[in-house]
Amino acid sequence: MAHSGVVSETTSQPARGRLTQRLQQWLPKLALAPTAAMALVGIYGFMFWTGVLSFTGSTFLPSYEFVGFDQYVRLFGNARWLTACTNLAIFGFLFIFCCLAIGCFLAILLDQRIRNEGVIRTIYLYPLALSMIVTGTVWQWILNPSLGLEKLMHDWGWTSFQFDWLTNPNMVIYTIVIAAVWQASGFVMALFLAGLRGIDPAIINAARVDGASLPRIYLRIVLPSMRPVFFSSVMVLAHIAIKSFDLVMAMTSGGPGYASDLPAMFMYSFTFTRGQMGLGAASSIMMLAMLLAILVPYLYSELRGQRNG
Amino acid sequence: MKPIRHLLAAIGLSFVLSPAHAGQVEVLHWWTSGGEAKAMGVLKEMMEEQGHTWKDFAVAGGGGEAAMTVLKTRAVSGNPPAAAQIKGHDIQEWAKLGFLTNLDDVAKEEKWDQVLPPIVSDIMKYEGHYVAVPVNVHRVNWLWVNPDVFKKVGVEVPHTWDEFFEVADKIKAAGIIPLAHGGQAWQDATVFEAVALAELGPKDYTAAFVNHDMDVLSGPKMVEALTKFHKIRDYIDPNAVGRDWNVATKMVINGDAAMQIMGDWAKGEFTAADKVAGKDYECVPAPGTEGSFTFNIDSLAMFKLNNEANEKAQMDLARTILRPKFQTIFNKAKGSIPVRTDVDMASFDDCAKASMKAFKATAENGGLVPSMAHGMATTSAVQGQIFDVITNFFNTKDADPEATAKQLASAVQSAL
Amino acid sequence: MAQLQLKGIRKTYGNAVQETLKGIDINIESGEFLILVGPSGCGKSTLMNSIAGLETVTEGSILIDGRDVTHAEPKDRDIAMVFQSYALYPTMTVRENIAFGLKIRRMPKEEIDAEVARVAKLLQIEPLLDRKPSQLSGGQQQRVAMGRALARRPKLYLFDEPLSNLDAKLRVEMRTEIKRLHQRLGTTIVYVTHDQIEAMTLADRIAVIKDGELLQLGSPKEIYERPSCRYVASFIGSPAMSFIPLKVERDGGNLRASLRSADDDQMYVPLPEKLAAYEGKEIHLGIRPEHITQPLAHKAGQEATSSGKFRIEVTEPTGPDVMALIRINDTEVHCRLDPDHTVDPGEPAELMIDLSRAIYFEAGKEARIDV
Amino acid sequence: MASHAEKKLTPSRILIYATLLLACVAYLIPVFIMIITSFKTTGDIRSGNLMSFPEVWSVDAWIKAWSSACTGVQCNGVSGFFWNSIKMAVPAVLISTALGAINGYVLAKWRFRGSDIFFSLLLFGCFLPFQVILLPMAATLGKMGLANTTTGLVIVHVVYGVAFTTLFFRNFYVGVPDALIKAARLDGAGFVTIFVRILLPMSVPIIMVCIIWQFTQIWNDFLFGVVFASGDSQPITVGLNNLVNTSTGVKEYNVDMAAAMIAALPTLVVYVLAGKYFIRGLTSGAVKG
Repeated sequence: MAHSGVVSETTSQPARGRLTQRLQQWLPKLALAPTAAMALVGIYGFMFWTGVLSFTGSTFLPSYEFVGFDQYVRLFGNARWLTACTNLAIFGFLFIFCCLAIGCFLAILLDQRIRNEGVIRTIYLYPLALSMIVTGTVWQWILNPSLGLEKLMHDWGWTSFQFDWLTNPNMVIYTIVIAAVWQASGFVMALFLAGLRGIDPAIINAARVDGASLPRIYLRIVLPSMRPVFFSSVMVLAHIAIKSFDLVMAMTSGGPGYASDLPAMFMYSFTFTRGQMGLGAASSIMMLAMLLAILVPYLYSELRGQRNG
Repeated sequence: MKPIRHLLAAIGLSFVLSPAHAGQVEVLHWWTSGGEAKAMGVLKEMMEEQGHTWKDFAVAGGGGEAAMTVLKTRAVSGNPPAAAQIKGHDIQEWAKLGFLTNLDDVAKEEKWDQVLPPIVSDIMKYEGHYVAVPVNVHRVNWLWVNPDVFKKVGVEVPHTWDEFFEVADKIKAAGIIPLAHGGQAWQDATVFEAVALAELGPKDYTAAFVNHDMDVLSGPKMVEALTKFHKIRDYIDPNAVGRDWNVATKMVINGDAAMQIMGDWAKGEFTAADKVAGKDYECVPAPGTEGSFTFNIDSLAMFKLNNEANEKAQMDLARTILRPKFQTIFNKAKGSIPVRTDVDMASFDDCAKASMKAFKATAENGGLVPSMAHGMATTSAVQGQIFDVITNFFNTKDADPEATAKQLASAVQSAL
Repeated sequence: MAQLQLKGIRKTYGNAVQETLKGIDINIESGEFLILVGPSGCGKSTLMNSIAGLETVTEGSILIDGRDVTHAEPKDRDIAMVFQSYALYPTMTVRENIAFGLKIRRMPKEEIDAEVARVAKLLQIEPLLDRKPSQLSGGQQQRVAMGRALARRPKLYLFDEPLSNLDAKLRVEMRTEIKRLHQRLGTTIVYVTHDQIEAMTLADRIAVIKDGELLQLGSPKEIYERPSCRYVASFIGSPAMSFIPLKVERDGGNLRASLRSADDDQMYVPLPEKLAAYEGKEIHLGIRPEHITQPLAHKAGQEATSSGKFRIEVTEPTGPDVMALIRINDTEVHCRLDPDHTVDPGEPAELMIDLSRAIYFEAGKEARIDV
Repeated sequence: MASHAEKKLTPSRILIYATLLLACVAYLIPVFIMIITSFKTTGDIRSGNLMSFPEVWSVDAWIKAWSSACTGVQCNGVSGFFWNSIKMAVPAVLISTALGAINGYVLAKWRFRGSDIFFSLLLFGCFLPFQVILLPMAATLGKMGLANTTTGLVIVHVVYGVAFTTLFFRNFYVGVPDALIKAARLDGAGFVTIFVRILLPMSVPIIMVCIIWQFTQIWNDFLFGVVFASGDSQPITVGLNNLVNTSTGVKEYNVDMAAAMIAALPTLVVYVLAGKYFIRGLTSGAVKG
């Protein structure tokens, strides 16, 4: 049907009913009102305020002396911001890609009628329960050359083993990818597993009868039908990537130098510790712009898809 | 229902019992490492002795980054703490925005103008009125030395950078880390500041980091300073990244490393490990900075409150901080020297005595300079830009000192 | 029981350009069983929802027993509905499902119990009362859904394709059961289906809807025998009515048309005089399969019947009949043959065409020519 | 789900099992390290390595972390912070879940002109970097007189959690047949009755998902906790941070790890006990497009 709501939109004809009837009509909107108010103030009001700040020369605390696009010009002349953006691109891509690949792969394996599936699932999922602060602390410890993996290998007799990514400005961003993937890939696995369970077994059986091999069935038939799961995962992961703050803070504090800086860290440090609130606001507006670039096409396809469905 | 009634009764009772003048002081600080926390504990006890309640508001980590964020949000929400650990330029900024309260009455009563050196009291004043209380004076340009290591390797403690590199080579050859370091931006800057002070001298140091003279910032001396600074990379261990300063100090204490360039708060760590100055460890001025004193003054800024009892407590806090008794106990625990020049130094250790001597001497001869790395020299914006350039330079293997000097100048320019 | 009047019902969704309902007028008498049929997307479900009050109409009014309920809430219309998906509340037992509406209406507990018992007995679902819907078979769920509707003794029952989710055998059983219930309780029912056999067997009257328009409203017999337009004619009846193009000619005093078989054998059939206006023009002849048969003795010699030889292309035995496909005037035509009278595909057979029930359409037009 | 038919151990199945087990090890190692470290003594940590078992299993570090480790000036361990977190997380989780359920119900079953746009705009809230809102939120809470109260912190978590809970519930309710709502309306049930009597009893799986998700998010949050809570109402993450950063030279890794484990324990327990409901809930519609 073209229209999937239970109740059609209120038509132009006014209700001639009694008060209770009108109340019934208004109840749904009334029920949304608290959330609407919260979103209006807490999301859009504050966003607007930040937008305003980005056009001011605010330094230490907000001020309202307008300077036009100065802050944006400065932002893009700032080497650290460019590093942060590059890092986000590397981190975001690798993080999303690895999580999807690992999560999907493990989900398919788990879908093969595995014994003790519940236990294994829980093991994959539990890192999500940890806070990024804890994850960061532990991984910092494991990857630290003098305490962790490298020392362990040396102790075990593999003295030529070297793993110094954490202290190497060119490689440090990858250590953050490792920790982040460790934390989030189990969740992606859960999403994919949920998706796999929703697939009609008849389709797989049909493909089997047609003589397709199992890997081929997954590659050609099952995975393409998991598009919604795929999208949900990308959305969740993208938002983790863009918001990544605690993890970097706990693992590297953006170092060595500012080699592992990310936009969220940049924004935080300029707004709150550097006394350059205007610049910080400009950077957060840029972050929102990046988000929009990812989100708008998604929401568009999402909502349009549902209307058709 | 019963427990609630009990609770209400208890609350009511506590109001009745507490002395009428007693208030609450909430103090926001990031003194959470061993010596510091102990020193803060002293203040807490002294306030409680006066019948006030101490509400500890510690925000650890990041050299106060998190604490500043918290302070700003608290101030914006109209609910600042009574006192907060704010220093240097930031005091002026907060005062300018009208957040800070006037301490002139207490100051007059306690004769602060007479007992504080002008260079200290100037920082505490906004438009001639006291708005903050100095707690201590740190000397930043110290080199901490483990004498056992030097004895074992058979070298002398260095007094210039050239000597430093010579000595460091030998120590390194002996399989010991020459310089304990923590790879955090402010620690990088602390070391850089020491090198820069040695190369530039106090006058040009001030020109560069306080007055932001572009010619000095990008000049040949700065290039030389950067070159030496970069060379230090070879004498630290690769695991320095992200290491906290006190962990680095511990390496010196344990003999894993020979030296550390760090402010005298490091002494708190030595003391906490039962080490004695002059015997188990030595403090010498950082190479080439013998006649200079890079100061870092911690202070508590007092915020405007709207509760009389709490205001009273706040004034008592200000008073207590500058009393000689607290100054002595606190600074001995923290490793710094008192801000009052009239405090009896007899019970202090050798390093503190030396520091006080240097403080007084350099105040006379112009060798007393504000620490750039600790927010004494310039605004946090400029400081941040310098940090970015310095730390990136230090962490890049084949960085070009000349280009970096130019970059430094333009980075400072952009934040002005 | 109640009477239902629909007056000029129009419905346009949101900012859609197309109207979903284009002015529907139907009067349903008390105790009448009305069936709405039409292809999917024709608006019959929208009409149903509008009657129930689940959707508002853009224009027109709905009256139940003379009371205007156009803007009344669904619960104030005293209507019950049985859904295609049954829509049983999954977390409630069968008993609770049936009692839910009664509880909401604050009926005393004893009365609710009595009512549930009555309905359960009526539908023979007493053993199921304490089960959850997920523990029931499709047919059982269907009964419970009906039970829920019956429990409130509403003025009007709406059935929205209630049998579509059942397998064929169960569907026939339930069809009979619904018919029996209707006869026994004398309820007013509006019933939506796209199954024309259900429509024919159950309805007192059938409303055929297409593209939001009411094409024809009438008894099953009327709809079957006197369809108002080509669409209704083709929609009702299985296999569908065949439409044969032919040219109206005058031969002497009588109108006639020639029918040509696939083997180019030609025969002439007489046409009614009322088609005189179409002389020399092409018209379409609508004829149902049962009117093309093997020669029948009792019809032989009647004015409207004629015989000819046609090659049988395909045969489909159904048991009681054999459906066969022949070709007349290059058009495929269905006919219904006697299974005892064997014909072989590919072989010619002598067939009798009875035009007494035939209907005629202008070429390329929907409307029927009145003869 | 398909029945667990006993399958023969073919080489390919052995390979599957081996891969799965290898992944298990990879996922478990960090927590394994945390746990064994937390049971080591300080001497043990220095002499042994990352993976070596403690020579003596000691719970001292746990006791110290819970009740006597220093977090700034105070040395009362993280126990106080732990209860603060509970006081904050429980109401925040319940309120945001309840609001999400109502919103999801309206957005799925009572759509009106603009409700889709409302939903999109709300979804965007999921993705807002939270640093952006610190200052304005602080000012707003201050004006409301809720600055530095647990109530204020709860409100912040509700505001920024409701987008996710709404998403979960909406997607779940979209999967509930419309006919059910229609049937209930004909039965005379109104907006509230349908929700309470029909939909809520069916929503157990998604409620589980929401509670688990929200609890994890709120419990693990650091940023809001450090900024919007004052001294004696700070949550456990802030306590952990202060504890880790409060050290006297030697980093007491065993105490740090024990404190980290204490901080992580509630969420870990939730995942281990209720993980299957989480998966089940996801399966029942939370992830559908």
